[in-house]
Amino acid sequence: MESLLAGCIGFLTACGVFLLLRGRTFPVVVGLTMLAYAVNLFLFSSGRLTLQGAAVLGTTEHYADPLPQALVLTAIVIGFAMTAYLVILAIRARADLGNDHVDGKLPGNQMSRKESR
Amino acid sequence: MTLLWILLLPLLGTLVPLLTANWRRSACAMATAIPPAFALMILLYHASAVFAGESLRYSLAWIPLLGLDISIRLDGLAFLFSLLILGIGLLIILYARYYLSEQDSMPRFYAYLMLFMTAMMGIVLSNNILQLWFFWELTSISSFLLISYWWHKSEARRGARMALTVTGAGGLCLLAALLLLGQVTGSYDLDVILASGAVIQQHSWYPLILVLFLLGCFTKSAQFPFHFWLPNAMAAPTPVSAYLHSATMVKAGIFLLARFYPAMAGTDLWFLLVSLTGLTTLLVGAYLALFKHDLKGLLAYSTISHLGLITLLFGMGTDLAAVAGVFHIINHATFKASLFMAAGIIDHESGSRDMRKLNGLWHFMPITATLAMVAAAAMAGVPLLNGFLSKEMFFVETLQQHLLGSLSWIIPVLATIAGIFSVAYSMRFIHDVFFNGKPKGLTKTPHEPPRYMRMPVEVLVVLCILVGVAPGYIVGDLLHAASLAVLGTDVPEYSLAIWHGFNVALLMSIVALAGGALIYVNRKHLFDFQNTLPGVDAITTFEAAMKLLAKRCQQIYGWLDNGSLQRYLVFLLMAIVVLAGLPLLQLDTLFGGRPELPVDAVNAAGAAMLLISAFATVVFHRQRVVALLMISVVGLMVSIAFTRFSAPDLALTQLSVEVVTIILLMLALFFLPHKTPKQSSPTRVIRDIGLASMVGVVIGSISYAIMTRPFNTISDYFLANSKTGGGGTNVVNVILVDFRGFDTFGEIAVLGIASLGIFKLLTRIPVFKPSSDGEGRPWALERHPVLLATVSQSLLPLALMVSVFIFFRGHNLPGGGFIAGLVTAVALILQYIAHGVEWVKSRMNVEYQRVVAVGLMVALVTGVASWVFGKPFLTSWFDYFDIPILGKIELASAIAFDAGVYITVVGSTLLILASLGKMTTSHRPVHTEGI
Amino acid sequence: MSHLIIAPILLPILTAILIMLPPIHYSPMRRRWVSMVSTVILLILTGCLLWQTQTDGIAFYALGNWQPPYGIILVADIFSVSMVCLTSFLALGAICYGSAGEDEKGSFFHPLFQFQLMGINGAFLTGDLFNLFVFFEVLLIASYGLLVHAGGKNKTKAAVHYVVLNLAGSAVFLFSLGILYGTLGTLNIADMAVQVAKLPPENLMLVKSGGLLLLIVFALKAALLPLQFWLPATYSAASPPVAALFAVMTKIGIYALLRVYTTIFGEQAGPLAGIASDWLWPLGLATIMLGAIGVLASQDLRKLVANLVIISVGTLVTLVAIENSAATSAVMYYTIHSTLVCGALFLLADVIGAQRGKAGDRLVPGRRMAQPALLGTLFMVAAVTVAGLPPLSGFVGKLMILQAAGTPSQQLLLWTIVLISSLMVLIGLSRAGSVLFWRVSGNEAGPERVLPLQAFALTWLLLAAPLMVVFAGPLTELSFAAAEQMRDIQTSITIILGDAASVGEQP
Amino acid sequence: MQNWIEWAVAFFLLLGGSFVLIGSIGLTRMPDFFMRLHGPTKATTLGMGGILLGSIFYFSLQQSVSVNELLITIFLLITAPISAHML
Amino acid sequence: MLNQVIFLVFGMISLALLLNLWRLLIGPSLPDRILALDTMFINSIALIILYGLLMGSPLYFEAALLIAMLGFVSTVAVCKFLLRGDIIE
Amino acid sequence: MRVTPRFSWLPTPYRSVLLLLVWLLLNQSIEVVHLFFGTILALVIPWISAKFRDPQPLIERPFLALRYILRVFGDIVTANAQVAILILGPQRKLNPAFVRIPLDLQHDLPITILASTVSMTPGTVSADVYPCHDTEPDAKEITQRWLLIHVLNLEDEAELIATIKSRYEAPLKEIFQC
Ligand code: NA
Ligand code: NA
Repeated sequence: MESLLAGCIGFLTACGVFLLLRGRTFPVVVGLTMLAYAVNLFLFSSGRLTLQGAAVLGTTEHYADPLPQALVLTAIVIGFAMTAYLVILAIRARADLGNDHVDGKLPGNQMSRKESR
Repeated sequence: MTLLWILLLPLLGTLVPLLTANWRRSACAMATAIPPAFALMILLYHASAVFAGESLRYSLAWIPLLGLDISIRLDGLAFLFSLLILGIGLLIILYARYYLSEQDSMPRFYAYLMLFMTAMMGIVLSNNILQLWFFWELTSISSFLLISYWWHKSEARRGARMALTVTGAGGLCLLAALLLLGQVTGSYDLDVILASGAVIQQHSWYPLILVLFLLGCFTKSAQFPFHFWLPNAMAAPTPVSAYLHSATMVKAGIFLLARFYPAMAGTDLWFLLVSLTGLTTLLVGAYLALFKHDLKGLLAYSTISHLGLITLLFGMGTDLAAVAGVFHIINHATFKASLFMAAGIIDHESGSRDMRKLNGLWHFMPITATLAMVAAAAMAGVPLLNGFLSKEMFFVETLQQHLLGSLSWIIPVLATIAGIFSVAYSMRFIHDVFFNGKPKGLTKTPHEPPRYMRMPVEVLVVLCILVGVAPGYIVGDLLHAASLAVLGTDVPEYSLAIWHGFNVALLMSIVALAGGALIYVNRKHLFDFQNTLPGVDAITTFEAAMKLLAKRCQQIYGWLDNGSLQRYLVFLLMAIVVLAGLPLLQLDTLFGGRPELPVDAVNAAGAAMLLISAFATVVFHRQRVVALLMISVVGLMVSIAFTRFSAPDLALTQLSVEVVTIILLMLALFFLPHKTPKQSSPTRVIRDIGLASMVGVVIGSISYAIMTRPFNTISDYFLANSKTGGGGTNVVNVILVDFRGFDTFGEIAVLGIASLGIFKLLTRIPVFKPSSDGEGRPWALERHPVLLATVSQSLLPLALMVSVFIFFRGHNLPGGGFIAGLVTAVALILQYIAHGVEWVKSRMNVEYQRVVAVGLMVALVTGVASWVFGKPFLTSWFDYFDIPILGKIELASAIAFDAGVYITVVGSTLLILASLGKMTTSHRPVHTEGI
Repeated sequence: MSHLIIAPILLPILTAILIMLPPIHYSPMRRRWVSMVSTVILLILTGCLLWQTQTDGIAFYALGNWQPPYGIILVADIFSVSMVCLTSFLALGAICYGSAGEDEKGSFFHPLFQFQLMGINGAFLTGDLFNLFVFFEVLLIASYGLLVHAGGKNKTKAAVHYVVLNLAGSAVFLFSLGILYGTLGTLNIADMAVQVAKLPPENLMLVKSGGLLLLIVFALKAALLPLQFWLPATYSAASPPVAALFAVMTKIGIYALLRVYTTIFGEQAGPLAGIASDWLWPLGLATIMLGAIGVLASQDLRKLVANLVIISVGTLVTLVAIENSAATSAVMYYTIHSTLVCGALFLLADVIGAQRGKAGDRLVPGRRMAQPALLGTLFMVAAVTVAGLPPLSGFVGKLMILQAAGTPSQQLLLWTIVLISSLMVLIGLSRAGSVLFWRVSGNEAGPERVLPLQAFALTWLLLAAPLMVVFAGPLTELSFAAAEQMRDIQTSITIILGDAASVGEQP
Repeated sequence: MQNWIEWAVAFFLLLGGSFVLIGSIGLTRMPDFFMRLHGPTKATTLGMGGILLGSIFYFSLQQSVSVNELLITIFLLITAPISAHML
Repeated sequence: MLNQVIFLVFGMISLALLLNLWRLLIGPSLPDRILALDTMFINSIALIILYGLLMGSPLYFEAALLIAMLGFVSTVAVCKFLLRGDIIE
Repeated sequence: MRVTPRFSWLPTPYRSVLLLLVWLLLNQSIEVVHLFFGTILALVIPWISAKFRDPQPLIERPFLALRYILRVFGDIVTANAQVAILILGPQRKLNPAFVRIPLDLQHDLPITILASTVSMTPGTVSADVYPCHDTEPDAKEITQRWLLIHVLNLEDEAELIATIKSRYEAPLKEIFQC
């Protein structure tokens, strides 16, 4: 199971990184979201995997490590706040700069066919 | 203590002109003169002691840890230089009063001048080499200010910057040298360093130290090849030149040579570097001086050559040479200062410094002319004037050195040649200006200067004569004391007689005088020859060099930073691969021995779905809506994974955040293109895939390595104390609101801040409303479908009920304020979606940022409340109460804190989503604060 | 235990909340004054805290009364508290400047500013690695908000880069947290130091990769080559008071580097001791050179100042790489000095630009200034300070740096780079100054004047330059004390975790 | 008695599972969009109902009677048609 | 006996989910994909309930409840986007 | 029909009952404490969210409503069986079609319930209710509204319409007295 999860984490990271390296704001947002999933799973897995061990006292005899869960919870919330900000920033950039490229200007070869608004 | 005042008075003097700025000019000048005058008096008061060979000290701790103390040492050398600095300084103050015109700001000038004087005094008086460097750099700065005094003139600006750059560079070298000296001798105290010459010269760093040290001296003293800044510094007002370039600044380097003579001198390297540099400078300066048509230019080059002379003397390394050097310092200061001032007078009264225009001024300003001629004669080394004496000593020394072994005879010959040229340019200064026919094309008719403007010149010229006639009486003690200070040991026998009998040195002088006359008479041919040579203008070269430097820097910078985010990210990701990857190579096995859990079909299916949907997200990333659907599947699978691995709280949170995120992105997509154009080149795509997979591999392997390693953690403590100490059975929630409540506190702060920032972003945004979606279909007409409207209304109370339930059970079972808050927020957002802004606003008109503030306040107050019980911030409290009918009920402060979380989450989420939603309506967010 | 330690975190957030609520929310004047007064109080409180720390030594504040290593703690040692003091000192200047009218150019200036203060102070004070992450996020999200204050294309463009890079950085931070927790089983920095000391060999390399990932995070915050590219655009685009406050943000990265690599990976860490230095040393030197090149390449004053910030970062990182007390104390003094002067320069660039009409702060001939004497003097002071020339604070910093160098080879390299770079800075600044102040076209000056609050802010920040020289003696002693304290890991661990905990024994 | 409940649980679970599956098959198999709409909207409701009943019985046999799964059914009954309708 | 049944049903639901994912991937139209996603949400409720059964703990009930409540909202949001582009107006 | 509630403090009695039921379901117990809080919430929450509720006809015949619900449940089961067969069976025999049903109901709530019911029951999915308030500027004057439904396998249109109107619409009119 561990290998499976590790593989998923690695793959999610890779996908996230690939999208992160795209030129437009929206794919970057998606990429960061994907990366956030990977990060959360990674951080979660640092407490090792436990089946049937929810950290609620009295429900089982061996508990999962509750601390990483709490950390991931915080991370999820913060990640949401950050993503939200980035999304709105992307809108603002599109409105201010006339395109949704991360550098605010379309690369040379694209200048000719500037996207219509 | 009085010693300190010698330094402090000029410092205070910098304030005087500023304070007396709106007094009458003379009054201001007078007031400015007072502090240095007092300083001079104090100095003279110590004269007897100094002449007796004592060296007075005063020291005061400043930065002991750096070995930088305020430490003063007044010995013969310091006394001599202080005398020059203060004495000539006073004359300059008087002179400048008349030189400066009405529109020049005199207070500013005097302030700079006094600052410079302070710096010079600091150098010559300091007994701590770091302090010495402190004042050394201060001279560079203050001279920059003085040279650029007429900043509206471009040559003044350039000259100043050039001087600053050259001397600044030198200063840095000097700093290095001094610090190394400090490390070698273990002290920055001058006494120690001068005492440990042997140690220094034996040390392996000596050559490095010496070179750096000499770079410092030579740049300051305009020694070849660093001489070029001095002539360009002549753009300064003449008083400045008279002060800086005769007596003080340029002498600082010489002073350093003299000061460190015991510590540094005496080695072959020293001889070689110092004397040869001096010799070259002597010749070059003397030769070039002759061809300058600008009076000050001529004086500048003559200064260079005389500085070379002194350097050469110190380079020879014999005690007598050193004495001669000290003596020439005095003489050069006097006649050169007077010459500069004379030149200034001529410039001031005739409106020109060009010797081709200036002719026959004898008829217009006889007195000034006489004074100038005497001084010039002294410069030329005419007998009965001070210049003659030191030059004689110089010639004698050149005859006695054996630096170049069998070729040592070259030096006296070259010295004589230099003497010839110096006679020649001195003659030119006299003849070409005061005689040689009538003035040509002067703007105004020359006349004598005001009485007191000439006085400084008179004083100095008288000194030249007196020293020349009766050296022993006038400067004997001073010279002796100074030489003693330089040599450290006892001073050799030397006589200051005017007549040493007929000897080779005298012959050399005669040759020089005769030859000089000869050359000057036939200067025509020489000038022609000189004009054939390509002339290099230092200033344009310098400016060009600076421009080139800037250009190169811009090229390098532009090449490094192309302003592309992708490149920056690539650097970041490569860093991850390298820094996290390299250690893995040294890890012999990933598997850490902890047995793996079995894989069952269902998990495999889940993993498969996760991977497929993730991959699909990448594949479809250009069709943005589809990508969105795909990634929400990823999110769903992740939360299912959380459920699978016993993290119900995480699953709940992930799910609810998921929904909010989708709504957010859907809202956002309306303002963004729905499709991403194909952009990246195949090579770029391949590179990215490569990088991405490398990062993925590294992260994946690390996570596997960690998961399969046994470990022990602090979590057992939380499991043990959750119920007893935190009053809750859901350990995760207890950690969030109690054990690590402070994290949650920060977390909700982040959420709140984000919502504020988003509101800020949305205010004054230029918006636009696409009339159709990506495919170009016109939008459906129906705004709010009936069914949705009705159902959403009946759903709201249910949702509220559920969120209350989730909130309260959070402490003991999965749930809590955050999730409850999101449920409430989503239910309310559903109302916006189903009925529109108008409808909701008419029913619930709240400013959500207030809600955020209230939520944070609740959390904050809950935390601070524990202070009342003398407990730290966020210390929790809980207890169980028996209420008659209802039974046992738990009350916990954590619940209040969680309420803060709940309110903040609701407020922030609504502020974010609603503000964005309102963009297309008449209720757009605007910056309404400044009511 | 004294609640003074947490005051620098709670006071700003309280202020922010109050400013968002009626009745203060309604009038700009109220918002300003509340913000300024609160910052003054903050300065006083941090001053008291510094005094207390200096007299009583290291103290920690266990939040929720959960003792370390289980609960989150704030640690007050001389270094961290001095940084907090520095922050509030700088903040006061920036807020006063902002209150001269800049703050009304957008929503929520003061709340965001106070939140940012909360984040910065928290990051300096916390003794828990995950809590450090949280406070990083607090100060980052606040900085995102502040960066776009007063709007404009450049701000938006810079913000996109800044935000995306930092989000990636946060991801890296979480990765490394996961690794460190998964191997050390704790989050408390002191406890991590203990655990690292008794680490089983098979986990060494994992911990190393985790520790080095942290390096990326902090290097990004500190703007260390090759992760510094975001800085010039961001800082030069930001609204002046914001840029001034940002001057301290890079220093947080430096502080974190110092804290983590001297405590967790200090001498006790055995094979992992000083894992970062091999990277920090060359990168730091390279950063200095790059900054110097940038200074000469800059076309406008803001960019130039931004590059000065980069130079200071490089210098500090290089010092961090030299692991001795002299270097650490140099870090402290130089941080204070460079932060304040760079902050002042950002503000100065604004007023200069305002008075030069449409030439702005670009290095081209421009309109005559209305107050050349005032601005010229201020610029001169700032330039001399930042160039490291006597008689202002820069030269003390430079002396400390040059004296801190470790081995002769290090010394040679460091001295060469530092001296060359300072020559380049001297050239760049003299060029900039002479163009800005002396190459004037036309005679009539514009109507713009320096407002009283702006003048106060500028003098407030620049006053530090002479004062730091006059009181250089005590200040250097303070920083040496701070350095000693920070490097004496065993003592701080004993204070935090009790006598039982020790980093001595190996498994 | 025990046994009886177990059988019931098994029955309901299987019923629900198969209906869920059928619904999804319909979603995959049907030729045009509106026909695909039928599968999920109904099959899933009953399928879910089945599974939820199963779980109700199961937990009732575990501990005290557990009926809160009914809530989910309620929600689904309210919401499922809307999504169908909106499309 | 019960466990086998549970695993059998697990299989069925996983299969159903995979079928939904398939529809989600092939589309063709956007509404198809949305429908598929909505169905996935509902099916995953079943999955979670089954987990609850398997682990014999009611802790996962809320997760299911939440999906039932909120999954619908996200579907509505996407539909609204499809219909009007502007979700909140 | 009646729109205004009987008691102002209890705007929606049936909803409150439902909420109390939900609370008890959530807590899975009928202890006093839960009853107590449940009642409070069941009274407070409707009162809070009352603003978010457009005036709708109130249920006049609760028992009729109960019967209606049971009937629908029955139909759902049968409907699922049929649809399952249709899905699994060969597809070319199917005859999908859209059908417009003229509505006697005018109010949103009943119409919604009807539409949902239709979606739940044999082979039909409600697709649209029109004309809607937005397309008609003066929404109040809408006299005749139509329900557009999609039928998976249509045999006799008229019969289908008749069934729906008699089997579902009529009882609804009864329940809401409109
Ligand atoms: Na919470
Ligand atoms: Na909208």
